[in-house]
Amino acid sequence: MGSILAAGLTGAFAIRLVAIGVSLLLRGRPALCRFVSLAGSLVASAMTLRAALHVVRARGAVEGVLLHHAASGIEFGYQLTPLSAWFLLVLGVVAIPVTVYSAAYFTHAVSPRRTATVGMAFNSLLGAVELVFAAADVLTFLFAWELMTLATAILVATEHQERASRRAAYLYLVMSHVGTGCLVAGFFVVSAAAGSTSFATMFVGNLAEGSLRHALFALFFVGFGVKAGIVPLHVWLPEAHPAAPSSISALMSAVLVTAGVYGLVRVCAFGLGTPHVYWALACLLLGSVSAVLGVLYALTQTDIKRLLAYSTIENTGIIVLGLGAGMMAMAYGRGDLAAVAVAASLAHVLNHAAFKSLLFLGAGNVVAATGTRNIEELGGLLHRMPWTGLFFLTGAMAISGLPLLNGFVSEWLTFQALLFGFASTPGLMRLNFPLAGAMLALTTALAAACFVRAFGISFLARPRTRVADEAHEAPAIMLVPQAFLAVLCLALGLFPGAVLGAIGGSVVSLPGIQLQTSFARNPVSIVSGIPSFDYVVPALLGIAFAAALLVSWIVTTRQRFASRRAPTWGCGGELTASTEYTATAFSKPVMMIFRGVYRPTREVEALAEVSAYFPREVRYRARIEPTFERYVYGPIVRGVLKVAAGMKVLQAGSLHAYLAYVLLLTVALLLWLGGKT
Amino acid sequence: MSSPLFHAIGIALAAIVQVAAMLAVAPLLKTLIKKLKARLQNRQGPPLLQGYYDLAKLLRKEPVRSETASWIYVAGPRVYFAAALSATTLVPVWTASAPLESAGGILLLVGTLALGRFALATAALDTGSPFGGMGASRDMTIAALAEPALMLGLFTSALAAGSMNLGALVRGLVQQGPSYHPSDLLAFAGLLIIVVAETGRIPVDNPATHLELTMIHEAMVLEYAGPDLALVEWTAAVKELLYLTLLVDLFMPLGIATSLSPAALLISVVAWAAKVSMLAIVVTLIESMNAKLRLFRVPELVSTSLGLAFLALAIRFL
Amino acid sequence: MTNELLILCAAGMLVTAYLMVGQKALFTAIRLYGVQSLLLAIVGVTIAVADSRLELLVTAGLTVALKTILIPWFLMRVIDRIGIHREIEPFLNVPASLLVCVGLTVVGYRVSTGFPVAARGASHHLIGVALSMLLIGLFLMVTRKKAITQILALLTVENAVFLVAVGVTPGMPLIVELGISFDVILAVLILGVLVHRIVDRFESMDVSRLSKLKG
Amino acid sequence: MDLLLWTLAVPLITAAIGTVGGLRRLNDLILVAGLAITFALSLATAGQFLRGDVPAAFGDALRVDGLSALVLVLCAFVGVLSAAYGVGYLRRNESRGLVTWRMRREFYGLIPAYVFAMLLVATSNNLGILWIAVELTTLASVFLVTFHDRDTSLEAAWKFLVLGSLGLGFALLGTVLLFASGPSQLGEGMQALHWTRFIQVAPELHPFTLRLGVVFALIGYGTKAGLAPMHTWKPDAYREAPSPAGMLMGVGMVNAALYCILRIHLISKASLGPEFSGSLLLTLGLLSVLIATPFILVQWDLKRLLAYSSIEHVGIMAVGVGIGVEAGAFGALLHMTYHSLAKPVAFASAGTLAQLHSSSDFKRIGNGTFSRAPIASLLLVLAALMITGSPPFGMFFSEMTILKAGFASAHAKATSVFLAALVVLFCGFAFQIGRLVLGPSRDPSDRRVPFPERFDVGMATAIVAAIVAAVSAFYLPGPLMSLIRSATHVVWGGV
Repeated sequence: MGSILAAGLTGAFAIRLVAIGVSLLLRGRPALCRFVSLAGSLVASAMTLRAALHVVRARGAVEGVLLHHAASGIEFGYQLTPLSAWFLLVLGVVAIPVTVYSAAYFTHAVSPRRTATVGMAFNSLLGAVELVFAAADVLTFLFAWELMTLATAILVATEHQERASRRAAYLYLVMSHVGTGCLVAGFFVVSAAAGSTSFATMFVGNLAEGSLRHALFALFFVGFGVKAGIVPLHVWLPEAHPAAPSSISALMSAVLVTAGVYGLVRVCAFGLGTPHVYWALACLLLGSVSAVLGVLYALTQTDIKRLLAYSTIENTGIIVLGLGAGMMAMAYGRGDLAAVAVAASLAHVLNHAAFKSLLFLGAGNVVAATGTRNIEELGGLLHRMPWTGLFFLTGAMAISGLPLLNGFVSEWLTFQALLFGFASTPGLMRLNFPLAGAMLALTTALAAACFVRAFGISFLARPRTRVADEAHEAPAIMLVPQAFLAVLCLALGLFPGAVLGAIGGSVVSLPGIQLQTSFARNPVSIVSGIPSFDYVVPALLGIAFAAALLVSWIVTTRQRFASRRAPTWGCGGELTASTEYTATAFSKPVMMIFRGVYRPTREVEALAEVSAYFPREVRYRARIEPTFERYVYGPIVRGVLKVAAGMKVLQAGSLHAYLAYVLLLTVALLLWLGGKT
Repeated sequence: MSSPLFHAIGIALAAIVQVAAMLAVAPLLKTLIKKLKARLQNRQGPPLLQGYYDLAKLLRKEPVRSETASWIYVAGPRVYFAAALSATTLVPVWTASAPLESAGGILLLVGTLALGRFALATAALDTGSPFGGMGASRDMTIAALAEPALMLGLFTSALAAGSMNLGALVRGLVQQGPSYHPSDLLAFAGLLIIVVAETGRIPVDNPATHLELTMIHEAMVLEYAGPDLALVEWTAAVKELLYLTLLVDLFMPLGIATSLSPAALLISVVAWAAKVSMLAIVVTLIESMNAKLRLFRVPELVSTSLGLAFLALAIRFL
Repeated sequence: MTNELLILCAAGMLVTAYLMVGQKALFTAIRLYGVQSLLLAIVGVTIAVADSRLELLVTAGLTVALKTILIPWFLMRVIDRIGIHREIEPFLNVPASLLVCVGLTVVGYRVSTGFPVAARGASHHLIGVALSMLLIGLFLMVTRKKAITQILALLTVENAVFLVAVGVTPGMPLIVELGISFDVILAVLILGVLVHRIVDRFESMDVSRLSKLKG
Repeated sequence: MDLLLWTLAVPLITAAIGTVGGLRRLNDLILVAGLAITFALSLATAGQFLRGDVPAAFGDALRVDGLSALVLVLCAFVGVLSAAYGVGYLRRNESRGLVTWRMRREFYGLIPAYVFAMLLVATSNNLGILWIAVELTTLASVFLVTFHDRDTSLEAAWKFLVLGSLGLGFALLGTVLLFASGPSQLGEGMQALHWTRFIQVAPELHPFTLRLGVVFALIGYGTKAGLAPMHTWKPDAYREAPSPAGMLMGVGMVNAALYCILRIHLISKASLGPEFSGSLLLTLGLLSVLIATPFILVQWDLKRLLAYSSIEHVGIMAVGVGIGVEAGAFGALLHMTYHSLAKPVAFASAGTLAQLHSSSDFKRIGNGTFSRAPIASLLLVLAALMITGSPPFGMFFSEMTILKAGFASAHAKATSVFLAALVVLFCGFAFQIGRLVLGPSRDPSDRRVPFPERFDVGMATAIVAAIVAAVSAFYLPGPLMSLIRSATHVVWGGV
């Protein structure tokens, strides 16, 4: 079986390569080229998914060699551990619908000239991420990691005429490259200590001591954190996501960010021996900060894709939060409790992938139909795009962590993890958990507010612009993938046991984890570590809910009249689209309450003819300060460039200076040599 | 006929009875508070059955809906209603076990209530009336601010009792007997503030007003009329009753029936009525002795309760 | 007797180098270079006679022919054609320059102490002188602005190298020496050509003006 | 006559014919054919070496071991490319009437002469011959720098020649001192300066003299290789020289100079152990990478950018050798190979862009060249990816090998500095190439209309080079790989 799977995996990569080649040859004929690359990608994803599924079920690793780079003697080895299989599974579940969606979406989102390029990058991105998850050794990993970065950069820069997307691509490249630098250093230091570059022998346990160990953790945390989008390493994310075509944004959120998380789990949490308490604290802290800041920023965005991007940061935060709880438990030698926490973050990885890609695809439909990403220009789309609306609503409810949908499950587990952390850790340290819990609660509630706003403003009430008024529903081929994802969100919410069972397998494969009781007695229920403490059966509530819904229907429909339609009451005045509540207004209270975070700057100008009390129009501009860009990255970049510019005096064109360098070097070396020895 | 089926039927019956009872009592509580308040202001106040009259009337009225609205507008109140009802089945009221406690505990309860809020807020945006938006925005904001404090407060009791499942929790508290631990008081105070906020009472919201600038919950449902409005009002009442019951369960569970004997049940019902009406009086007193806060002062209030909850946790477990 | 002569010549070469540093008139500088090369040749001859290595005579002859006659003559012609006769103010004034040169000499001698005391006790003096001359020549290139002076300085460096080659080693293979000499003369010719072009273009021989290419 | 001698003779003959001049097309043909034959012969020579016998001439004054064979083949390869590309380059200039009779003769004469000098360097086993050959490369390239006969090219040439001659003076002193470190052991006549002889008697050489010699030789040949701080002539020369010549300087000359440095390093290694010259190489290499970084970040000229990148790559190879582990040496030679395959693409594409816009100044070229010269821009992007060591291209592997070796070696700290520099370098390159290639095409109001991109010999050469480089990333021919191995054996295992 293993060999067949190996063939499957190798085949998948082969197919991608062929697809790339053929699509490049067919660049002259966009339609055909698009078809080839996407079909190839679809098949490849399916094959990888199958392999992953097998490993998850069989709970045994599959490994082999993809390719031997003769010139450098480097071997590309792969190893499907249960953990990597889980991430591959997530990847496959998202990649397949997104690919199908792209088949229709690219026709208008990507100009024919660029089809070949985008197709190539699309395949390389997916292939690279698959390889990242499957890599068995450092060099394979770094190869795939770099390739992944480049492919994404190309996709982000597709519309390189716009300054924004050029900037986004560059920012992304630079940040991820710095991250990669950290990874290279970390990996090679560890591999030097281990005397081998294969993960299997490198990450068995504690290979470093004292401050070096902390330094290694820091290196890896930064390296993977950049990709995962942990605050304050997140700045590239909200720039890059909107710049790319929507289906690509879906992949970036669901897959690229996940790659970072994979690294965090594989190396930071379980690769460097028993995690140190401070590491766990760092994860808890930065996790909750990312969650809260992410959702707060999301709440004020009017560009729907930026909004979704920020909410990705939020969800990464939640994932890292769970991981941090797990590491804390590990640090105190409670492998059983760590299991819950890690399972929580792994579950959230899947759930986030599902609903975030669903939402991005929905956003894609909207952008395709209206040509704008600004929700202030939308409205009333539900009448025009009923299906898109329904699916987007499903996604919105899922991401808000409402029961019966999948978001709730993983957040429930995360809460459990935090409570256990509180119960299991001694002393003051334990107080971090309830704080983190409070942050998580705040995050969830704010997320609900954020997505009420996102859905309500763009899909409900009257259209605010002509484009919104003339919007049309997307074609079936774009809707079907969303339908699939929406059903997936519901299924994962109603049958959490099934998923948690699978995760259990991946979790126990991690070093130091003991899983006492399985998470699930049956497909519909989840039990946290100690059954008596808490369990949940969403489906049961679902039944009650359905019954109650029936009651409400009965109560209200036994009536003598049919419902009458009337215009909305406008205090005697007449209501137009312009009097509707705007997104900006909706988030105003939050903006005011958290002004310490936003540091908003507002300007209001009233244009009046007669008197200031009867303004003809009032212009309102509000922008929030890009804190990190301004206070963290700006100075760094300016500093580097300043130094670089300063260095220019070395090459000021004076031959005499150049000769002086040689003189100085010579004298220096002669002095170094000294005289009699 | 197999025993699991019996079991299922038993659960269903229990749930139905409890839900029905809560539905029946909720309007009374609402009017009771109104009446008490009126008395404190030396007014006559409405008759005790006013709540029922209102509901009956509204239910019989012709449903008028906005032209711009979509199905969301219709679904909103119903989901709100259904969520609250299914939430009630998770809470023990007269017996020391909730009918549907096998479905989940505190987190599920909070989640379910959030589901209802989400639905109503979304629906409020559907008419295109600025009031709806304003109400939705404010309601979601306040809920978001209240959430952490609510969770922390609940965690304190849950960790004390060693279970997040309300049924098990109450049983635990009952057999532990009354613990006069100071943390209980703090947690209670914290949660009380949250309940006030969640049920839209002064000083956070004013259920009586219809002034544009002060409305929160009212603004959100301003467009609703007839049966739709009836559902909303009724649900609000049930939610209020639910929150008070929750406080009762967590902090004064004494007297709740641990067996199904008629005597125990009787005592438990009476005790519950007494405790709930006592809480109602407290709420009324708060409402009559305070003025409504400005929206941007609410965070201060809520953070106070957050602080209380955290303090409770700290002194309880350190 | 031989040693004294060698050391004397070497010292003489060093002195010429110093004088070059102190010198501003181009003609004199060129003559100094000629003298220096002559001294180098004498060193060669002395050694040739002392331990009867006749191929060194060839080298010496070559040196005289090229460096004391041909190259100076060529440079003179260049100057005449251009008609510039004085070095402009260097980057560092003469006293300071001389001070630096003393320092460089110290460095050179310090290094030379590391050498084995060979059969001829003079060798480490020769090395010391050679290294000092090399550094001084380089220093001259750094401070002087006229193209010609830079060429002279370069040639001084060359002389220093040859001093080592002749005085310290028992003679490099002849072909190599010929090749080297040939290359040197070629280099000087090309440098001369470039100087011409530069002067045609910039109406000046001031190298410090050649600073358009930055960054 | 011997195969090796033919390899050297053919370019010389080509040069002779070229200088005489004649019909334009005939000259083109002769140039390309001559260098193609040279490449073929170099391959044959390498093959001869791989079959086990050691090609040599003039009593081992010329001798081909693994290292020589590798450098020989690489230099000859670049020779062909630059000839073929150069023909196209010259034609483009002719079509604008920019080419004088003088230029053509210089071009047809000097390019093969330059190649000849490099091959001589690569094959010489005698330190004296080595020095002469290096001097020849300098003399051959001076007039290529002044090719366009601008003020700036004069300036560049002057700096190039003065620094170069100084460096050669140093190198000569170094050679003399090496010889002086053990005249009695080395003996008389030509053999005395044979590298092989040095290795044989290495243990008996006088350490201090040797040290001094090594220092001077490294400074001297380092000047030619462009190791910091002797690198200063490079940007000027690269900018002024015509792109085909730039190609030769930036790849062939770099390899040749590194060859000299390695030979010296090996002598010192055999006699004094690896630390002495190793640490020197490490320091200078690191310095070069660090110096190149800021100038790439804030560069204003495309060709200068390439110059700094070649400084960087020399630094990388020096570091690879300097860290003193076998893997490092291997990485360095692998890097040399991939660099020689990839850099020509960069020079060709950059040269084309510069030619189309009649300037290599970023401001003059402007943004969005993709819309104006898609092929050249694409090639430039590919080349940039290759020379920044991005996967899936070859230098990723070589750089990773070096880094891995470095972190495993005793110089982990130095390696981490090196790594940091590489990261910044990538960012700099990404920025410069990005701003050049991407973006909206220049506004029609701009009067300096660039020439249209046409498909010609030069373009074809560039494309072929790119394909070769790309394929080589995953498939190097077996013989070439065994050349790299035996070169590693030379650099690590001595003779």
